[in-house]
Amino acid sequence: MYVLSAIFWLTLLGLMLGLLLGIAAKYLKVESSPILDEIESLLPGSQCGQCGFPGCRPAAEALVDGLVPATICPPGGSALAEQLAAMLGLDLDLSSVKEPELLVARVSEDTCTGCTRCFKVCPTDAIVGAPKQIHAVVADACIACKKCVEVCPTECLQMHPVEVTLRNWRWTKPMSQFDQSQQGSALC
Amino acid sequence: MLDFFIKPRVRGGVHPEARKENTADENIVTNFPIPKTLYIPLQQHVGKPAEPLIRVGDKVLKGQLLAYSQGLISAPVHAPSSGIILDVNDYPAPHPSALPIRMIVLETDGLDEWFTSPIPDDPFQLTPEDISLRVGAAGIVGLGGATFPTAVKLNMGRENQIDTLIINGSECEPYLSCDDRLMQERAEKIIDGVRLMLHGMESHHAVVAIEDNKPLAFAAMQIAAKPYSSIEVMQIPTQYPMGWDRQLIRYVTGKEVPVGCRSSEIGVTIHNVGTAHAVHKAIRYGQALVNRVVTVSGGAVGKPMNVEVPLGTLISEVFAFCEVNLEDTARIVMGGPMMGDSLPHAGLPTVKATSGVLALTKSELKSSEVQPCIRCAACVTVCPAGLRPLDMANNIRVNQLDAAVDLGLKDCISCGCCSYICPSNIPLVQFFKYASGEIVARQQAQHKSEQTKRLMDDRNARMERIAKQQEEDEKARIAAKAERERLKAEQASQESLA
Amino acid sequence: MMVNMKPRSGAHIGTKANVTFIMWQVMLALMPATAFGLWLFGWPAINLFIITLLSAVFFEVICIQLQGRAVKPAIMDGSAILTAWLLALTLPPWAPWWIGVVGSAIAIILGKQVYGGLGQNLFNPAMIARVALLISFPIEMTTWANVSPLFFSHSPGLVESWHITFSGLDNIDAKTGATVLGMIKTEFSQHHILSDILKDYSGFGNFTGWARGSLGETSVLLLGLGGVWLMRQGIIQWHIPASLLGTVILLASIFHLIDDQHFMSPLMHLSSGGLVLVAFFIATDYVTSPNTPLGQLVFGAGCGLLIFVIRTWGAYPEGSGFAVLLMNSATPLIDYYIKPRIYGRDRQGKPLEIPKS
Amino acid sequence: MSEYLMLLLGTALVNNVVLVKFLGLCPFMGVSKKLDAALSMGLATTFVLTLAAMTSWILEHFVLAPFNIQFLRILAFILVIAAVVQFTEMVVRKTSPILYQILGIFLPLITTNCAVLGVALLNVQEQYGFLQSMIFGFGSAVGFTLVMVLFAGLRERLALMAVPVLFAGTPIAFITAGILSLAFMGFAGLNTKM
Repeated sequence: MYVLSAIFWLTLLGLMLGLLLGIAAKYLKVESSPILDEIESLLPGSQCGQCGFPGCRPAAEALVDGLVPATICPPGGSALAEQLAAMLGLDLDLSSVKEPELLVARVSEDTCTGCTRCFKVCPTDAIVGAPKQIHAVVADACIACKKCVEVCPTECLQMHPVEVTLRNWRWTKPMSQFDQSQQGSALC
Repeated sequence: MLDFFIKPRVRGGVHPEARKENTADENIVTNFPIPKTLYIPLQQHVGKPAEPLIRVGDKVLKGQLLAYSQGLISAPVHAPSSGIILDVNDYPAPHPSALPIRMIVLETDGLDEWFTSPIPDDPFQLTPEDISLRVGAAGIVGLGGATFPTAVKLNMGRENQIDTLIINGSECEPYLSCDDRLMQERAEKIIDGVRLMLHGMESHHAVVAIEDNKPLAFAAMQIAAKPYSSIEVMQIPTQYPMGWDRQLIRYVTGKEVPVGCRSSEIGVTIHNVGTAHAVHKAIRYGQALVNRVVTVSGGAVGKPMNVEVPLGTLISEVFAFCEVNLEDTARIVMGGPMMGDSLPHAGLPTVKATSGVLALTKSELKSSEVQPCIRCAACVTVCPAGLRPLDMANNIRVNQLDAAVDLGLKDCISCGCCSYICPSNIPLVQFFKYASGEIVARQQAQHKSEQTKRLMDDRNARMERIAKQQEEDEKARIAAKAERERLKAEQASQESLA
Repeated sequence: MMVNMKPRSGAHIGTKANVTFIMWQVMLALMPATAFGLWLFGWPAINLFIITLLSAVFFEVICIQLQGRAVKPAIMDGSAILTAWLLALTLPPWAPWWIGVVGSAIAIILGKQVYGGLGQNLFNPAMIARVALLISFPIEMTTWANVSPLFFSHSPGLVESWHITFSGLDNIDAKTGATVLGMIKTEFSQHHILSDILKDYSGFGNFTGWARGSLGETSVLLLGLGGVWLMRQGIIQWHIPASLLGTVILLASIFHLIDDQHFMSPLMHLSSGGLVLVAFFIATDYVTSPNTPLGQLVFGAGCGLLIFVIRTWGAYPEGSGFAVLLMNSATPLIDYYIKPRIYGRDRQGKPLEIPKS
Repeated sequence: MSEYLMLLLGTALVNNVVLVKFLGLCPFMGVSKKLDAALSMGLATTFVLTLAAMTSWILEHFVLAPFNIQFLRILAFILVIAAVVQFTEMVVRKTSPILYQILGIFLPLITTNCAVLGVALLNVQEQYGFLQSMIFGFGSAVGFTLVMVLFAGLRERLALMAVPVLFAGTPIAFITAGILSLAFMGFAGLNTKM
């Protein structure tokens, strides 16, 4: 006998709670998660593919689904990784992140034949120059994607580290006591 | 005991040994031989560098304009001595990295002949605007070390009526005594400069603040200021960094300068004693800022002294004059030992901001053997800005720069108190300078990535437009071809009919 | 011309004090109370003290070598010795040797090296060890030896002390008894009232230290002197000791006024158990106490409150170990909420408004 | 009145639900990385736990007992707790999406949080009255939040330290939790008669 009342009460309870939740869901409607496009706007958007995804949008989707760590985007460096980790609440280990070494393409004037192949392929129009004339790279616009170096027939386009001037000179990070004592390592 | 409640409490600060005695007792040495060549940087002030108007080979007189100021905040540069312009090129700058910046090289002819400029008979008849014009034309900048163009400050002072002008005679850095000697020997000139500045800013009350470890200077300034009721001379407690402008403003006027706004917006302006002296020389005698008093001191200096040196003199020459023993100089510091920059070698020129050049021996320096932070929080107690250096440094060590900014990294004045007091010798100020530099670099990278994204979108849009254009041309061509064939077919059919 | 020097920033000069100097200063302050304690409880106490110190240094050396760090500087900064010293002061004087070794192991390995060495630990290592020992070995940790000073007739000689330290006490009841706190706790559970419990209690004896108790915490007088000297040297601030002792005295006097038969007087609280040792030397440990003076006041008050609550209503007679650990766990929170006001900003960190002059 | 206060104090400190009864450990370890996340998780759990304690008492006394179908107790309790959690999740998602993103998987996990079900069952076992069981639920939730916030403060400081690689991350968190429970044993036996 009590089996019947058990079944009856459980179904009644389930129904009543379901009804309550249905009403509550109506009042607390929330549209789709806006996080996805926010993440995508954070990524550099250069579709460079260094993260293993065909573009920034798929990388953003993978990030939101939590399939990849916050350090998947090498050009973003540790700054972007920090932002992504803060946004998604992922934990962050910055040991593997290598600061993107600032590079800039430069044309060596003596070997440039003006074949215009490089500025057709440059994604940010950083290379200027008319056909048959010597070309030049606008340093500020170059994002070091290396596409022009591959396509240049006379190898005159090479990547050079950004030259340090008084304006962009930075204090180095002091070595904390752990790195120092790591140096004088064991048994001394 | 009573003044514990009357005087506003000064927060934080340290008491380093003054070590001023070996330079504060002799007069300022004025017979410094004119060096053969002078290296005059175009950027000796806060703001845009000056633009040279002379050419190589020109003959110039002492005090003649070499480079004019450009933009709103800038300052001109004048010839420290008469001679011929050798070169306008990049030379190592007086900076820890000694990276090159543009300089004018002047080969002196030894005559030291002044460039004559009109002298007003009674400067107080001049209009305030005229005074700040003359101060600006003389290339005067804050000589306390901040090097902010003085004329701009005077103009800002006039805009939001200043009720107190504070003259900073605290000179709280150890070793330095140039302001002290200046006040003892040239008090009337300084007071006259202060009156001129008051006139230039249309304000009526000035306070000269002098630390109570300089009684002679205090006495001299009091005598000089007695006839003028608008100038008051007061003693302030000796505690580094009493010379920090916001600390001084809170102590003298009780007002606190909110973050992000200039002190003139709350009716207070601060000028260094040396600046007042330079204003006096500029207005009274039309002499531009061409030389300044520099303290040369430190363990490795044979004859420590205050010497009046033409701007642009190489530090190596000043060291030679003061018989500095370079072998046991462990570190060369420009400015005071607390906030000054270490220089890699002595072949760098002195500039308007050089209040002192120190040759410190190993024993005087803080030991660089770093031990782990034991959270003793001495740095929190001494920080005058009320920050928590140990937490900020811990965050910066694990690259959490935003957390460091939330803790107040942007309000750090890098006064050096925390590094001074730290028992584990942790280079805290270098952590904060690294972090601020890194944040600026990241902002620039962020800005660059936004710009490149814009460039990429424009290029893609252009590529699509070109592709669409080609498609239409293609279609048009096909249509035209089809049209021609149809016409030919019609003609052929008409011919076959006919 | 000298070779180019590396750019260095910040203050080029500095104070001469360094970590080692601070550690040795604290040990110096502990010297009088320790010497008195060792003299008071004779050779077994000295053996225990030496064993604890040596095993602590031994464990520290092993851990540092495991981490591949330089051994010499880490040992020289004296933090391992200081931790072991403080731990030894809180152990029963005639405890067996393995209590000292296990205590040092917990303090150094679990308390400090696991977190990464000096300055990284979250809890006071000495207190972790004491609390762990108290909970896991209740008998050994509560056998309080009678006062038997060195070279007195009835106190054990050198050989006999080795026997006590290495193979345990034989006739326990003759040589040991309960401390004041322990006795009161058991009497209260049998509903006796305070006046007849304390018939033969001598206030002066407890104050000077002539009473049963841990190795170094009996002499309130010497500990107090050491603490005040440390304060004058500027090694510790007055905030934590003052607020801790003040809270205990305040609470004790309030409750003593309400019902003096069931609550000890403030003076008795002060001169019994490890209160003064904790107040001056353990609660003021830099690493695990808050940074700001106000935070330190809150920390001290918290410790005082918890010590009083555990002593009066808790199961353990001496609550200072637990109190310090609990407040150590609250230190990050205290530092998060109690912070100095930045110049030019209000308490919440927003820039001040420009005063409309 | 002091009897209820003693009960509240007893459940929050003396037999703390996380550190003494070892219930609700997964959110305790999972969400305590950030202080604000831990605080909001604590508040969410307090809301759920108090509500669940009340509804489970009502369910027990008006449905299960009269029809003596007590064997359904756990099933019914879980059903109610799930409903309350779902409701809380909707509220949190509506009020602050960022918090919703940070709490993430741990918000629905409150349903399976053994502390919530544990407290409900303990209420029944101790035969507490309605008010008592509510205070018991609220007390244990306050204890949970207190310990969560303390532990989050500790872990935020841990994140800044150079912990040896062997212990970095979760191992050091477990050790710290162990020491924290060691400290909470000081409250053991705080006999509740004043």
